[in-house]
Amino acid sequence: MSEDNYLNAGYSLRSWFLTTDHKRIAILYFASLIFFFFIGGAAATMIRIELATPQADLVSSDMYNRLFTMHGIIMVWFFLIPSIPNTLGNFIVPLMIGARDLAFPRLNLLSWYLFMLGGTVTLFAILAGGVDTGWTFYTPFSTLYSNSYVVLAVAGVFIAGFSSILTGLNFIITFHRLRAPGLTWYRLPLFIWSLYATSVILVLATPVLAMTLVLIAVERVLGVGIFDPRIGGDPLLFQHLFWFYSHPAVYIMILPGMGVINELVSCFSRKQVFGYKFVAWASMAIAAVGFLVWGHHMFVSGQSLLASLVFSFMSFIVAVPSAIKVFNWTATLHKGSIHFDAPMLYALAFIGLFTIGGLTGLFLACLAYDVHATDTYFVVAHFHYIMVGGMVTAYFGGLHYWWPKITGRLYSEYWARASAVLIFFGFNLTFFPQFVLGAEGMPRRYHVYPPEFQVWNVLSSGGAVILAVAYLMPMFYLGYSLFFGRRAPANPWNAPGLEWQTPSPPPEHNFDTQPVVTRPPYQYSPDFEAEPQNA
Amino acid sequence: MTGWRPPLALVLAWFALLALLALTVTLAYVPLHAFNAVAALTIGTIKAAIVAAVFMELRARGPRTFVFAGAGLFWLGILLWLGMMDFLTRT
Amino acid sequence: MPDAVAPQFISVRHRDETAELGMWVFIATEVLLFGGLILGYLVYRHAYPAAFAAASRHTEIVIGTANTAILLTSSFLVAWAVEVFAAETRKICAGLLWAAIVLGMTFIVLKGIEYAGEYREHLVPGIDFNFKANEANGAQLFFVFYFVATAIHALHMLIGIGLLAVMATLTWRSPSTRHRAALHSTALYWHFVDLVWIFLFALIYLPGRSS
Amino acid sequence: MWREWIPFWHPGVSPHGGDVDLLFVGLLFASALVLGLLFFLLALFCVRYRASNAIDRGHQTSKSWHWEVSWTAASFVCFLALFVWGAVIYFQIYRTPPDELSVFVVAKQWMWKVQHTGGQSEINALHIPISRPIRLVMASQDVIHSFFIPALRLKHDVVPGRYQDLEITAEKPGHYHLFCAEYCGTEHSGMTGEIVAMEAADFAAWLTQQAPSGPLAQEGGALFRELGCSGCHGGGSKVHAPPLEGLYGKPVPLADGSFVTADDKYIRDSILLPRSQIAAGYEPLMPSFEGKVSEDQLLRLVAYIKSIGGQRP
Repeated sequence: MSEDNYLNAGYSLRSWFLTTDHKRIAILYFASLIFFFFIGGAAATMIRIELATPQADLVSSDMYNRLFTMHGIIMVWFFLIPSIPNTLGNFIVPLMIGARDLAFPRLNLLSWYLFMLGGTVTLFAILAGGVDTGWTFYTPFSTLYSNSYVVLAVAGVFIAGFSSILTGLNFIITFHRLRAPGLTWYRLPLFIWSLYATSVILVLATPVLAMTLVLIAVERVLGVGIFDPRIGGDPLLFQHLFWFYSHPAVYIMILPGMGVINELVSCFSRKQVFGYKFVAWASMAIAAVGFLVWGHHMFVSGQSLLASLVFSFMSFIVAVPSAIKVFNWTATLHKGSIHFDAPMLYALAFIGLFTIGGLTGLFLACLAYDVHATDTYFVVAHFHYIMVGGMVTAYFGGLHYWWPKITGRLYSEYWARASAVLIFFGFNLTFFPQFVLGAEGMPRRYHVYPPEFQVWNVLSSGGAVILAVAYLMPMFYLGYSLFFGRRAPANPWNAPGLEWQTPSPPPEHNFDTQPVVTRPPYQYSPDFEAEPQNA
Repeated sequence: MTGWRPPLALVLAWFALLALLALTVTLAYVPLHAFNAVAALTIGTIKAAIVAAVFMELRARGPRTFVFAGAGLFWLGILLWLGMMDFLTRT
Repeated sequence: MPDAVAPQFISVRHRDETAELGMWVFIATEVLLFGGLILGYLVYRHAYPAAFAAASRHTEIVIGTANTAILLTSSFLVAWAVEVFAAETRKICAGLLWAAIVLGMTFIVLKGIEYAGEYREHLVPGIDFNFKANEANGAQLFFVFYFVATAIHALHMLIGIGLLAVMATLTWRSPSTRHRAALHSTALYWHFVDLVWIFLFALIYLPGRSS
Repeated sequence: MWREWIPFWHPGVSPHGGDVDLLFVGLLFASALVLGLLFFLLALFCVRYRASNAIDRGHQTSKSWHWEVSWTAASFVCFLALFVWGAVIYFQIYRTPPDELSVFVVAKQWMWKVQHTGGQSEINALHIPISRPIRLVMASQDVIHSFFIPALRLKHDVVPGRYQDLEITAEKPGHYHLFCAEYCGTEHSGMTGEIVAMEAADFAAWLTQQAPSGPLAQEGGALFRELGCSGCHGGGSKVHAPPLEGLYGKPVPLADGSFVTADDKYIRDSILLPRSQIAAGYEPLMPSFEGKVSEDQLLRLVAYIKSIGGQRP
């Protein structure tokens, strides 16, 4: 494999840090995200160790508050939101739609620099002494009472927000303008549809967060602001503005995962995705209706009862398209020819965990039960099932699926399957007990807790150890494969997608000849045995 | 040196905008109670529509640009509608 | 001048239309950026109508109106410049852009004068604020909104002025089709800044004038 | 420890606790059904259609309106039912409390201060008689807190800048957890307490054992004079200020022609923001007491004005 590809196109630092090649930018994002994932993961580990006993023994309360804030901020804005869109998306999108690059390659690079700048500022805030507001920055605590580096952290998130906006903008324009000849909307892979929906949210929700963060900074710096209850300001206004972004942001964190699962389920059942149009439009419906549900975070906050009623109703509505997707994935398996390769194991784990996360979401959408469950571990467990059980699992699945394309190497199937299974068990052991804790009434963000909750906390902490090991494993076998893995063929899964029709790793210019699309996506032949092609 | 004159549509739009500005300031001093706010925002919307249609050339663009321009406004509507709903219906 | 198109595009037209569409998406983002502030304004105007009217009467309507007229005119000039963008009229085009920039700077200067006046009248929350006691709270909320909104708008103005200056210089030197697309996007941005001001003007300066 | 560890289940002890528990069981049941069906199908398909199994895979369908419409409709109907169920109970939980036995709760970093109308005060504890609705009037002195009693399946945020009414009833005597559920700073997890629900007789005995510094209203009366309120609002004052006797609970005509009921919130607002709602026929002369009175003192003043509510002016 001596041919030219994007990896050997240049070895200088300049060729990486000033690149406008979407594939290299994806790699830059990938490396940065691993770094942030480990910081966030380290904080999570400390939290779980501390919670193994009811008393405070490892860290002080101030430190504990800083840990969970750091865990939240890093994981949400510096891992989950950019995870699939900016690594797998950046790499695969132009290949999938037969384009030479994204529409605005320099904007893409700028987006990475903004991301890193935001990350650096946030890390600086953490190193300087930390932030203790929780990732939600609720006023008036964050503006008038917290003695920590709120403005700095807010600035970091603000900058990273613009990185998100630029990515979303770039994707939307790319999907509209750069599709290969013949690639009509309904011939697009569902991964593209889900990224389109994600981008809509990125572009339309993030600016509201940006403004809200500015208002926090203003209030903190001036000592007076529009959320200040002392001058008649309403702290609930902050919550409305914050959740207008942050609830749709939850869909930013799951839609790309759903998109990956479509690709995996289809490939490893060697079948078209069942109900393509329904799945495609379900993504768009989630993006749209997802904007109408934010008030379900505020059922006990004192917002008007009518508002609670409307938001609860909308929250149930938004669950419908998610249910449609789950049913369609299951139906895709029917009469398939199912291969249990590592990516498929991740996909199956995703379906299970996402469904549990989704169903427990209904508990929280349900007004009367939410009064009991909100701000308890029930919520913590619920969103970890969606974001970690869902998004991170999908991320790993997609990473394994496209690993041969990205690196040109094959990883160890044995270890990959082992880690998939271990992640599934470790995850459930960590987070299922938290549902019980929440139903029992243990509030979240508690550093010390009544002793009767200990049993479940110990289980959860034990699971966290397994989960941590399971998340470390891919580091080793994927890292090993980079240097010693077998060379990957262009199309190891014998998949019909455009990204597989170019060598692995792809050349700098993606395709030697402009591909032309003549048929719908997911036209799989039953087997992995490749027909002789590219010979 | 041909064609340096501004198109008539631009000039008309400009005059219309300045006229509307004068109108809205005048109306602000006429006691109309609740309708002062309505008048101010209606005239503001008309001015915005003129800027969008003529200066931003939206009238010469296809449906896709309309959708993109409209999406921002539509979501702004969601934010204001559901956001205000709470504050208007508190007991 | 040969006009190389980046490899992801098929043609000049493809590239230019894509750039314009990108600017529209960016404008949609910007609408929501100001949207958050406007929600805050509406909520508090609903809660403290009298205080908002009183606070609004303390703003400088003469400067506000003049600034609106200035901005509308500069928008008109930029739209005109887009229409006459061509090699043979490049100097006229650049001149129009410079005129728009001068108007933009005038806007900023007037805004500064207004800020100074408000500082003298003790209307700056957090630094020096003093208002009739029974309406102080609502008025303070109004002025927090006022300063944040106008400052962010002014920041957009400064960015716009910078972009226009770059475009004016480029147009003066050698207009090409690439510059036409860039000018078009810049103009869209400038008009958007104008649009935002139209609404800020109605929300900030007009309420409470008749009572 | 007063509460033995029982796996998973502590029944709710409030009147609606049973409803919430039933709702929870209903949700669990529905979820289990869906999850069971899904896992069964996943397992079935995975085994039956594994690649190595030579089985008839003919007549594949890639889409079916029939199926799509049915499961969309089915999910929708189920969700709608759950929505209505949850909403009905929610309105019971948060119904506006009748003017029952009132207890004042002030939340501040990081404690719950409780004031009974008789003047008895507690910190991080709340004694209540069972089977009797108690109206809590809650206020926060600093940040947002959340009053959470898991055993009553009840929670409400306490937002600074306003009073929050909440009705609680415990039906069984016992000690129950009180948590702060909204993150409020360093000692958030230390902002816990206990709810002690007692038989009515025990509660009465408990009240008498406490050494009240004086009934709340009486302390409020003292404050009323101390702060100079009586100088204007007292009888025989030269200043033209509205008399407060007989005010509580009555509609007050305002200068702008509207009416407002003189409830806790109105009195609180009138002390802090006196000129926001001017009573008809009076000059807006009263200075604001914002920053001059604490939430504790406000509660006492409100209690005092309430106590003179029955008197004729």
